[in-house]
Amino acid sequence: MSFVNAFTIIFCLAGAVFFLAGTVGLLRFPDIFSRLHALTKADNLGLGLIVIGLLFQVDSFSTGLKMLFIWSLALAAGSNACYAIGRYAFLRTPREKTREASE
Amino acid sequence: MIAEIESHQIYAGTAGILFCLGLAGLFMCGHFLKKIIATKILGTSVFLLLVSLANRNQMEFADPVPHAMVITGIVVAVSASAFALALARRIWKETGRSTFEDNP
Amino acid sequence: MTLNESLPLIIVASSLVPGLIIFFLAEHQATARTILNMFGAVLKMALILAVYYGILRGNEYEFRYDIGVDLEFVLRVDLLSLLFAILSSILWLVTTVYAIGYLEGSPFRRRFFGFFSICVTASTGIALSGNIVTFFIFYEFLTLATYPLVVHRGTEKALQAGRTYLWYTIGGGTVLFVGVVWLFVLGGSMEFDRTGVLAGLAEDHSRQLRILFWVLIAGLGVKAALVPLHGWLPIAMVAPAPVSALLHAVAVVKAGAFGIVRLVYDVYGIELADALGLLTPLAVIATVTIIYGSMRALAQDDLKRRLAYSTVSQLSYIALGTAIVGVTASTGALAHLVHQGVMKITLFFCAGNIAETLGVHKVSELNGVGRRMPVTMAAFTIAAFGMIGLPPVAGFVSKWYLGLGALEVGSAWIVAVLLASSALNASYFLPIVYAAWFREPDGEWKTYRTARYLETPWMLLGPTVATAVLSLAIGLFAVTQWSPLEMARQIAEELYSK
Amino acid sequence: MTLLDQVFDIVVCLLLLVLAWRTLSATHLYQSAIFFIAFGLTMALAWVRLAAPDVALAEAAIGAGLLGVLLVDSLRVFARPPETGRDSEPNKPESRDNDVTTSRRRPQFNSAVASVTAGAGCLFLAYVLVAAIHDLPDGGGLTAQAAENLSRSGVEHPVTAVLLNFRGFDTWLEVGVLFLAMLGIFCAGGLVGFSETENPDPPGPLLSWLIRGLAPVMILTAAYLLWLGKLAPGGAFQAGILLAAVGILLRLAGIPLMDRVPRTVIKLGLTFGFGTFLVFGIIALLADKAFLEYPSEWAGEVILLVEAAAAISIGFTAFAFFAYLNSRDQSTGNGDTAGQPRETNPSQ
Amino acid sequence: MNAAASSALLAVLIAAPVTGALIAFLLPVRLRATAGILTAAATTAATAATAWRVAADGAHRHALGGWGAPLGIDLYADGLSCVFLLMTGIVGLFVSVYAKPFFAQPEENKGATELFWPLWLILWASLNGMFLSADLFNLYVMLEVMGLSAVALAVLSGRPPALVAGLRYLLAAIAGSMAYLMGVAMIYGAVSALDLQIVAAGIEQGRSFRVAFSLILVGLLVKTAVFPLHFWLPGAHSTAQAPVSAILSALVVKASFYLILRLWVDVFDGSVTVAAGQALGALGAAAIIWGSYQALRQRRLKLMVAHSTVGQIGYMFLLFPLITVVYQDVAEAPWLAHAWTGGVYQAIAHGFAKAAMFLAVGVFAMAVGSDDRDSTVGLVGQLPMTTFALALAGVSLIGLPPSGGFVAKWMLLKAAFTSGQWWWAPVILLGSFLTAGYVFMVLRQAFAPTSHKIKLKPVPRTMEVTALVLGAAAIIIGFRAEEFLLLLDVEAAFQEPVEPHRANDR
Repeated sequence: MSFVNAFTIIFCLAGAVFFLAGTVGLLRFPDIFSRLHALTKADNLGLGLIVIGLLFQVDSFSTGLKMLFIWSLALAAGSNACYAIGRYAFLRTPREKTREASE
Repeated sequence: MIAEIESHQIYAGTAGILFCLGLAGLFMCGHFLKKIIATKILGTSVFLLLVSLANRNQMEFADPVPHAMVITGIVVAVSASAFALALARRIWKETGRSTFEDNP
Repeated sequence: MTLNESLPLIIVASSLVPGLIIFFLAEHQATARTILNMFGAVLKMALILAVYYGILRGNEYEFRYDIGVDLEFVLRVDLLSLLFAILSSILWLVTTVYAIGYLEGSPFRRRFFGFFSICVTASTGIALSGNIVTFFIFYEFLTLATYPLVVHRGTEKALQAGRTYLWYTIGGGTVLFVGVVWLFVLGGSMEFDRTGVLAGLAEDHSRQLRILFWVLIAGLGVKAALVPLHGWLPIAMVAPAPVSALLHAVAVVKAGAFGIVRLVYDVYGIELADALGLLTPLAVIATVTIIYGSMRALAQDDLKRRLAYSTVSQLSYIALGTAIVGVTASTGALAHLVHQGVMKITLFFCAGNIAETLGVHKVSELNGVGRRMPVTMAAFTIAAFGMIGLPPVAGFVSKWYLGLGALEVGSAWIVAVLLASSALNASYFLPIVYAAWFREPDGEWKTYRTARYLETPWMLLGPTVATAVLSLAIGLFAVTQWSPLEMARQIAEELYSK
Repeated sequence: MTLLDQVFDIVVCLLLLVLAWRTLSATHLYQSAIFFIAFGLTMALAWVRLAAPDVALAEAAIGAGLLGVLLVDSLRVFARPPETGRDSEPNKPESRDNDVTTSRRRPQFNSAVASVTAGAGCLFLAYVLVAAIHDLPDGGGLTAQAAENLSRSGVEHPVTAVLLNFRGFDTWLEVGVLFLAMLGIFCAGGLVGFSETENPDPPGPLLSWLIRGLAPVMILTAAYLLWLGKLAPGGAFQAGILLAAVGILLRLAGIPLMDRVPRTVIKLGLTFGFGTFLVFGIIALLADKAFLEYPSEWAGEVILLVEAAAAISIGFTAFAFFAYLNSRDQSTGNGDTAGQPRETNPSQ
Repeated sequence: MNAAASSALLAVLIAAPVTGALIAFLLPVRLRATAGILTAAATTAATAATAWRVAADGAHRHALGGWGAPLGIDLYADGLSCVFLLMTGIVGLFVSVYAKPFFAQPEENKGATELFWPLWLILWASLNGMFLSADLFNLYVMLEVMGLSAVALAVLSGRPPALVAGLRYLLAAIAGSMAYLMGVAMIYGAVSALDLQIVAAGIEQGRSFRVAFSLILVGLLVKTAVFPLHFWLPGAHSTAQAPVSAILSALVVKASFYLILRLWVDVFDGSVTVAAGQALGALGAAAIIWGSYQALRQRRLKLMVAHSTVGQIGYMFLLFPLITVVYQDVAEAPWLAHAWTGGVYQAIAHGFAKAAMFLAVGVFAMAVGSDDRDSTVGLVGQLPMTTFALALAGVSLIGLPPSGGFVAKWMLLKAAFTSGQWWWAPVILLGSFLTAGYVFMVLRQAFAPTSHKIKLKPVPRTMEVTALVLGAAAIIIGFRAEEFLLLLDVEAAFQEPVEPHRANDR
């Protein structure tokens, strides 16, 4: 088991753990804002780890670049989606509920 | 036991089941949107069958004809669904009916 | 296309073309319409006489046109078709004159005369058709053409009559369609001049041929007004007088009778029909119709309905005649085809005159009408005597030959039927004659149509007198070389010599 | 076929079936829309497993993407009841098609019996179908013929060769279907025109910043995908839909785009792809060749040209789908838009 | 014309209408009608030329894109396709002439009616494509193009009932094509070819082939609106505008019938069983009875004519039981020629008659304002030509001589008798009896003179003339069937025996 494979396995496993955490957060957290929080944070990090893990397996430099590019796109898209949903939810919930949530 | 089931047979079988699911959905669901989704599932199942039958024997590259057919099929199916969607929205706006039965 | 080939087509077209042109004329162009009609009628008669002369000298007239896989449109002139063609062309001329007078100033005349000439085309087509397919095409064509005439008045009653007329004729047409196709399947295109075809199949298909015969009779029976299928005829009397005169006394009803004659003589052949034992049941049906028609005529108070029922009974004489094997009986039947037409059209003209001038429709109101309209009633009396079968008028001749034929073949019961029906005819015609001449008119006559010297406009009176004189002449000069009887005998002899 | 592959395939198939079932049986429309998008993405995954990258791209872009957007947008329409003010209550005699057969509906026999019989019917059909598929003889596919003709087709990637050269007629008709769908949507929409978006709340600053930054990148990627089609999975359809995505995102970011475009340009945009194919076809016919037959020596260039035209036209039409449906609907009454002032009528 | 040029004609048949459609779409609205009619004339001329060439020197084949059969797509024109092409040409030309004044009327010009011409010409191209294409998947795309443009045309007026009926039609059309495509997918999986002839060679007996073919058949039956699957037709055809419903009823329904016939005889003649033929015949019989009976009960004219379409389609399906019999060679089954010509002739005669009837009803509806049956009382006085057209069309539908319908029914009846399957005869007759019922019901209304003269909206004369010409066409083809039969015999499929595999047990 060469060093590279071991390195990939470790990082991919770490990534998988973060994904798992994100999903558990999604199921367990009470309201929409905390779920959003869990999902975007954990999944983006998990994806980053997996991408780094796989960078070593890649055969050509351009594919590696492409994977990093995909990761950055995913980051941008994820955060924007979270912002949009959060904003939509915020505008919809009545006044006192948000105050009580912010205490 | 699992070993000798080829992967294409799994997908071909799923295609058959999906086809019946789509057909049932088309006749059972009342709402226009659901019927349109059902037609898209019907289409997807047919394309799944096409491609899964195609890669039964891998030569230097998979049989391109089914792939081309499926791409064409997807675009045709989506255009038809878009048109159906436009019709359904217009019917809802004009008459408030979202199903074919008379009581809206 | 030699002249001989195109002549039959021109004869049929001679009434179709004027008809179509009339459709495109405007409603007010009455004179143009009359000229067209007259020209068409005269042309047709002249052509038919020329062809008659040609046939006597023995040359052939046949027009053949291929429609589809094995469908052939054939027009052929033989003596039998000539008999019917002459009848319909003469009576068409006479009735056109009558109709022009009768419909003076009424609406929708363009539509009337257009469909009128198309009907005559259809009946001429039936006369000249050379095979079963052409016969069927014109037979159905006649249904389509007569429907607008029956509903011409447009009253609710007319529409109702139209609907019943349609149900009967379309029903009959469909049944005939099955019969014709079945016949076609068995015997190929049944050309009328080659009758032996079915005889060949007699051994193994006898059951099928019997069933087929009765299917065809059912199809033709609707128009020939055989008993169970005659319902439409009295109801269709609601049509204007010229229509009921020409169509329901001559064209439509005769088409059915002519069909039965073709069926028995040319399609099956008299020997095969006799061998299969089809003739006696046919004779029985004809007898039932004769008796039933006369009985119902007795009970009718409305003059035209009484004449209608008398037509139902008189027509079956022809069927009865064909059902008797023998030259004399056949001659009697074929002669009756013409005689009955001429006499019946006179009666309908008279009924039309009385209705049009005095507004009288009921038999009970006819007392003393002879004084008011002597000429019409004279014609009526002549025709009535003919119907009963008294000697000088044509009716007697055909009944005489029918009786003679029946005796030849030894079925005395047919003679008894003839006598009984004559008695019944007398019982429903003579009271009218008696009431008209010998009874005092009860109250003043209201007159609707007057003419300077005559009792009714000449256009109405002329044709009535003409047909009355014709029926008298046919009776008197039956023996001469040019009479319908002579023609009938030639056809019958030719039939039995084949 | 390692064990892991099979397990993965079975999981994907089960996921597909569950998602399809949930989409159809979801109580709330919103749920079924989201399940549908999930179903589309899983489908893309299945295509990858079946070694069909082109199809995966198409499915993800068009199936889950475009149709998903249209579906979610339609939810906005179906969520809001139609204004009752309009004189189109359903039981107006003229509006009810008094077809004697359908108006007197059979009383709804209770749904339990219906669903049971339907279910049994479907199961039986499923069994028959799967059994029939199972013992289909192996036809071997047309790979051999495709391989030997590939060199003459002017492109290296077999799927693009089949799509644009061997079966170019199908692809032409397919671009025609897109054009036809747009005409149909004009008919259904009552031909009022494109106007600004109907989205209730204005987009946030973050979203518009992202989209402005992303747009040029996406256009570049679309061009790259188009060029890539010659030698690897890619091509007109995927590039076209990417262009449409740019348009949709811009529209969501509050730039309606469409109402500033003059009507003739819209019409040209819609017919550009379909027309170019046709023009090449007619040229071939005039040059005594078969319809849509490219001259073999520079077939590659012609294909690229045609593919570019098709990509632009597909992108424009797909975007028009969304823009037209998304635009505020000024048609009032039942379709009598003749009364409407037709300021920007797309097909005048 | 040398062989290459005449085979190029086939491609012209599809390219010409599409070019016309695109030009019409790009032109301003008032020029579209003229462009449309010019394209219609050009396409009809091309169709006539193709039919002439095929009749002269046999079937033509055009390899699209220059590639051969297995890989590329072929257009193939033999006698059968030329006959349907000619019908589409003639009916299409006259409907186009009718449509120009029709859409000029203000009250018919609501909604998106200026899109009529592009949509109609694309539909025409897809119809020609259906009759020419010899590739299973290409036929699927043609079916979709036809379905989409037909629905778009049906919802042109924008009225709610049209929209609902249009959606129902669209969903049925999509479901039908998907079932068809499923069958094609299975066929391709097994035979790995899409060209009809190669597939026909590769088909063997087997349960999966029969399942595939029944899927294709059910899909196409939905699109042809045969009895149990006809739920979408009456609504769609009656709510559409007059020229559109004429196109739908006369042409669109025929395309999928043609495809069933083509597949049944050319491709799947091996795996077709006598029972399947009888089943299709039974469906046809049920369609005849049900459609005609429903037509009798309708209050509105357009609905009545739409239901009559359902009925008349049934006649065409009587063809299948008659040609699917176990026999060795043509000589042994002489009635095949009759059955084959009868069924196809019925389709052609119905095309003309139904188009004429819908156009005539359109004129009535425009003149009176509503197409309710009682509102057409006494119209013969003011609209003689249209009533005459309706009468001619009615005569052909009933099958009274001397019309095309009569020749068709004659041949079907003759085939039914000679082949011993006599039980189709009463169905044919009951159908024509019921048809006579509703045709004369309308005519009786038109002929009944009324006291008051209802004020009619003036209807442009060209509309009446086109209806009359189409009605006359339905009658004229009754006179001259000879050339039609010669054209139909070119590579006639029924020459070689259609013998379903003898052992029906497998």
